[in-house]
Amino acid sequence: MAEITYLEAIREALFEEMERDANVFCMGEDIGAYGGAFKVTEGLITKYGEQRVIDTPISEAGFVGAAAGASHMGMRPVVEMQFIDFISCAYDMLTNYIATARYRAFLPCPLVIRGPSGGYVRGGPFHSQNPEAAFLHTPGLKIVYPATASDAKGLLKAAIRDDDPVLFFEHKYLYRRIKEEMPQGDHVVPIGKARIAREGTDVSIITYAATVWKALEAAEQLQKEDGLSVEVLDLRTLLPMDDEAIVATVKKTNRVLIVHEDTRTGGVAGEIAARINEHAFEWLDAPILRVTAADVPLPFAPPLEDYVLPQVADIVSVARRLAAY
Amino acid sequence: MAEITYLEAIREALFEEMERDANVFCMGEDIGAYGGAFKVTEGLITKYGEQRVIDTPISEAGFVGAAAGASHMGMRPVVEMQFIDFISCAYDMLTNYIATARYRAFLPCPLVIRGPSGGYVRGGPFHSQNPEAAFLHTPGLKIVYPATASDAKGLLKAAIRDDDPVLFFEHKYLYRRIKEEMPQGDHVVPIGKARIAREGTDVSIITYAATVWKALEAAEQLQKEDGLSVEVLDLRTLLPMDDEAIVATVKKTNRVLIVHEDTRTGGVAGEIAARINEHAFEWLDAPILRVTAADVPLPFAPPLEDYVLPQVADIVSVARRLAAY
Amino acid sequence: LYYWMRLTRSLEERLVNLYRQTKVVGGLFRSLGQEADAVGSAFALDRTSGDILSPLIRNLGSMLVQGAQPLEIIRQYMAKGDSPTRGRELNIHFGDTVRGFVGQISHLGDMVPVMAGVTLSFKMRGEKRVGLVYVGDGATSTGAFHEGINFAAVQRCPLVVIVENNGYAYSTPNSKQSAVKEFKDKAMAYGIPGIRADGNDVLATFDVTRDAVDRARRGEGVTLIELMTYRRKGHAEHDNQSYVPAGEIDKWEKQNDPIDRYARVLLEELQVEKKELDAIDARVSAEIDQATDLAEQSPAAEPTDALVGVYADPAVVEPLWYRAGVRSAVEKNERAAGWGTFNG
Amino acid sequence: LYYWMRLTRSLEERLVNLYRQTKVVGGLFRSLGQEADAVGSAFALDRTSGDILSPLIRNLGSMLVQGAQPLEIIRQYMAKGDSPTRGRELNIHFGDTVRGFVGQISHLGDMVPVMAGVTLSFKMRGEKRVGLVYVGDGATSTGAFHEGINFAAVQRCPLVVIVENNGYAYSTPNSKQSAVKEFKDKAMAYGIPGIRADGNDVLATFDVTRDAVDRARRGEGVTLIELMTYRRKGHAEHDNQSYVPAGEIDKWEKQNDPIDRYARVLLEELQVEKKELDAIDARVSAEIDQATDLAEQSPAAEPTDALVGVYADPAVVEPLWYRAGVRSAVEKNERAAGWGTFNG
Ligand SMILES: Cc1ncc(C[n+]2csc(CCOP(=O)(O)OP(=O)(O)O)c2C)c(N)n1
Ligand SMILES: Cc1ncc(C[n+]2csc(CCOP(=O)(O)OP(=O)(O)O)c2C)c(N)n1
Ligand SMILES: [Mg+2]
Ligand SMILES: [Mg+2]
Repeated sequence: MAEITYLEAIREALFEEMERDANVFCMGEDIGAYGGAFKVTEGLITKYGEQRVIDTPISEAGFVGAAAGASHMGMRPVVEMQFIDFISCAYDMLTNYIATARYRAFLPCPLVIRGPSGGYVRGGPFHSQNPEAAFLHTPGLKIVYPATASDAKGLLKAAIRDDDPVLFFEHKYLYRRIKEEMPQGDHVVPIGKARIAREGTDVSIITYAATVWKALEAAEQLQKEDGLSVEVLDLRTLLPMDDEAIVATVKKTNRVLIVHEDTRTGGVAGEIAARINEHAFEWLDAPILRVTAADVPLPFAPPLEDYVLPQVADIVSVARRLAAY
Repeated sequence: MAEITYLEAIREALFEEMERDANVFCMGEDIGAYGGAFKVTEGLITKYGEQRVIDTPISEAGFVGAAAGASHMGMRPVVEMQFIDFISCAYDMLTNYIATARYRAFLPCPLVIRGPSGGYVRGGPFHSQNPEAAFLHTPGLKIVYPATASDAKGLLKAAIRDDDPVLFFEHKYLYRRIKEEMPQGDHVVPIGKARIAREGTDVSIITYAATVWKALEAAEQLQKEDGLSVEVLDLRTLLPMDDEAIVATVKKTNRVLIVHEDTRTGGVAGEIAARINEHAFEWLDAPILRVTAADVPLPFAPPLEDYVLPQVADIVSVARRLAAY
Repeated sequence: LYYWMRLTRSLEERLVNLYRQTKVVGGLFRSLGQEADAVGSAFALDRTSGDILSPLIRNLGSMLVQGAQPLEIIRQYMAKGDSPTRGRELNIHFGDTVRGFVGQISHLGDMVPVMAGVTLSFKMRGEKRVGLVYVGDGATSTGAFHEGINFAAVQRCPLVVIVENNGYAYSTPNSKQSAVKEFKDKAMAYGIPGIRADGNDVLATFDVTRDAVDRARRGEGVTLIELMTYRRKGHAEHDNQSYVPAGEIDKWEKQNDPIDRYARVLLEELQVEKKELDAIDARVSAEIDQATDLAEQSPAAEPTDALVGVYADPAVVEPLWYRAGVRSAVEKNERAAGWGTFNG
Repeated sequence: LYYWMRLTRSLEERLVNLYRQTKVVGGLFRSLGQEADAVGSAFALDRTSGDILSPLIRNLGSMLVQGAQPLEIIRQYMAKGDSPTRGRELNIHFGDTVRGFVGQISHLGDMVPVMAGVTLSFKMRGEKRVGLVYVGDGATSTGAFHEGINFAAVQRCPLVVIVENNGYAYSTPNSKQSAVKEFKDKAMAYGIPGIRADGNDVLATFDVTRDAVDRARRGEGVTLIELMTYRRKGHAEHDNQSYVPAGEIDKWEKQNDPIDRYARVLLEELQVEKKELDAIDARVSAEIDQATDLAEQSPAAEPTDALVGVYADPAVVEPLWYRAGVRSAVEKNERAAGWGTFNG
């Protein structure tokens, strides 16, 4: 089979799931005839028609709420945010209505919210956001943020089949930058399981999404220049978090660097650090360190964006310090 | 001077600030003639009139946005959420518009969003929330959550005078439960400074809001029953966080317990744990532990709510383990 | 209809008693004077077609019509372990899509998009079912109301939107809520019909709703109905209504009580005999007495049940590691914090 | 008026050139065919009274009228360090309350509540100033639009709301955005006047806006104006408009270009001489040439400036501890990710 991009992998998952289950349908702005701002849903409407590929008004709370209502009735809506930044408009609906529906009212809510996320693309403060931390403390939601094309496909299929509401963040920097051959057959990747992206013994880098690639690049450089063996753990799912995988890598290397693209304060790294403390403190030979974005709204101009976001050089330099600790 | 409650202290701050500065005005649902759901704004309209004490439609995004607009023009709006749970409806406005206004457009945004927060009052899932973690990762906002009546007054006055947007969370469990004499004169407590609520040498409890009182109760019990000397640090401001005070208590006791009422995963404790790791890892003689709510929407029935929220007994038992580590 | 209205009122009166005995946990919300709008509109749905409504806090009557039981209601208000939400949610915040009502959340307006989606699914599947969603005058100001009704209008969902205009949102009069004279005009913003009717006339309410329901069932889309009524009690029991002009409540009570009005119609126009109504009243009383007795015997909620059912998978959240067992720090019949009357 | 319209169009054309030379960072948004609605409406404000408007992405013309300089615009698009936002924000997302325009954010609808508040402050202080906020047909579907306009209507804020009906929201035609026939009817939901006018007729646009502005200044509250126009280019430069029916764009270009129309009025009705218009065109060209030259010489943004001004206090965010110095990983003139045409 030919290699396909991260974006094509997502599209493939949509086609396969719509084919498999007549209850699956898509909603979002400009996803029909236009195929979506990034063309992820291109071709869906031709195959499945306007009934199952719905162009919505500009009403994120409205159509996310509608997805919830439809999902109570047994449908499986897949909702696109044109940019994930606009998910903030549906914040109430997601955290109050959807996340609690099963718990407080025994209403099933199998839906997926997906959309282009993340920076490194000169999108400016409102087209580059990483919203995972805003939802991490909402029990009832699941959060997925894949880094590879096959994970994107397999996890989206899992998300659509999942009986709980899943936020599925797609990194737009990766959309067309990475390619991979898809596994044969019905490729489903389980939600809640991390993946070792690179094995190593000296330092662990725990990360997810685009910074997995930055970490891999740094690991390569550290191997070459310092002879350091760096393990890279790609979380893939942020909620629920794979404690087992985290603890395993900590016990193996005893040195942890957490990398994320989101701003530092209140980012996901904090939660990971707390869990490592609780579960594997005795195995730590050095402080858990973080490489993250600086605590500012993400600026637009290339020199500014590059300065604010984590870069390979940052990872290399902090990993070196950790190894030397 | 007579002792006044936490709620009265907040009211006093509003009166004093409206008196001091004609640009200060209040907005919110039912805050005028009715005096607000909890009567915090009682009497304000009689003194300052409908122009400066505005009853709004049920439109949290609308009037929070309006507060932003007015604040650009030099006003200093103080906005009440009837319950802080409804702040989620203004999430986009707060995180995207308000938090970034100064950075991206050099627009001053001196406003305060305040409202009754927190549980322990049989409020159920939508009248008990602790929203601090949802905003902690938004640079541009400040977050205050006082535990005492004098801090409530002094910090609210500071928040109103602050040139940045401040989220001011009031714990409704404390509204009428605690009393205190107010310091004389123009009592202003600086934003960004923690407070040692109790000195101690064996274990540090880092917390804020209602759980400060739970921690103090636990400390008392540990002193009596175990002879343990527990230090309680009341953060008061969550953003910016007082790293200095946190590091100081860690260096003093070498054992840290973080307590918060919010759900565990993605709560503020994670950020604190990460910072301690970065700044004071070598001083830790035991893992940083957390006592928090369980990861569920807060249920309503007393046995359920009590089971989910952190209780004194939890703090005592975890602190004991820490001390024995 | 008379039965449902009477049941609504008497059940709420019983709840007031229980509230005064501090057996109710949380606030108590009344629909006194609004029973006709709730009951009449819900009655216009077809319970054999699988129609679904989404009630608000003043729609106890609508839920009863759809099959909610007094026993369930009382258990909910008493936060019992065998209440429909097993103690997770308050008062009438519960639902059952089989009987045809959805559990609301507190955030006003949110149920409009949700019901847009419920009815979208009817349309997508070609089912001849209809949805009905209630909002208050106050809730029309929410963004969720706007986005939901607009979405439903564009999609021509089989949805009826009822704006219960009871004059107030908590203490806020309509004049501070909106500059419109009639809320029915809000329909104009969505290209759908807007109709106003007397919500204290149960038959008029039924008629106008039935027309809109039929229209929806025929695939002709959304209708907005404004029902004129009046909230004779405060927002909740603790609210003393000091903001209401003197005499206003009295006037509505004396001249425009929906049950009185319907009883008069029954007795004077439809030749129903007084004793038939008395018999209904007696039946209602007996049902409520029985429900109360049962509810009082219901067990409290089970603490560890708090960990069940946040997700389909995992079905149970792991307990916090430091929790040896189950603690019960609750005193029996502890009075919960009344909002605004909190005296902790 | 002719000058502003011409300036808008020519400036955008220059930006297209720069975009093709990959000197523009990010997307490029055009208002081709909509210059009259932007310019005519902004012109109705009083720049000596401190009136303020809030532009959207197609309101370059409105900003120019309020005093935004071509040099600022070009620097913004090139993400220069001396651009009005010093490289923090894209394209025309910048403001200056002194000259009278506010910096927008991307989230549609949000500027409506903000402008409600700006104008509320005018009212509270007894200032005779007026605010004007633009929304697209698409943005009327947002909750923020609804909440903001309703709030302003209740408060009788001196605000004019202009709905620029250009037929599309990105690829979405009006029929999928709303079931209304005319967006002006949305005014009915707020108890305010709603007026429709020809947005490609700059004088009609000016007149209708001026009336609404006067009304606002007299303290009579909010007016909603729907301006009929047409977006002849795609949502942004990358959009190939495949969703537009054949011939539609052509028809608008040939029969309803706002600049052509106004030029004809000037030449035929107002006896302006052709050479006067040519002189304006020449002046516009010269201004743009000069601005381009200057902008090209502007420095790139300074990396550490990213840490300045998130808060009033602290004024500078501390740098990340592991950042030894400033790094510049950017290649010169790197083409930013075009949305939808991203070829990394
Ligand atoms: C989004 C939101 N904001 C605020 C509240 C608090 N609140 C609860 S009921 C209420 C008044 C509701 O008035 P209305 O919609 O007219 O309904 P009524 O009580 O009159 O039936 C308010 C403000 C809420 N529940 N949701
Ligand atoms: C809340 C929100 N959702 C989605 C978007 C993405 N988006 C940007 S422009 C646009 C279309 C806007 O259409 P319209 O309001 O008609 O303005 P026009 O571009 O036609 O002038 C969309 C959907 C956004 N900016 N904000
Ligand atoms: Mg009402
Ligand atoms: Mg448009």
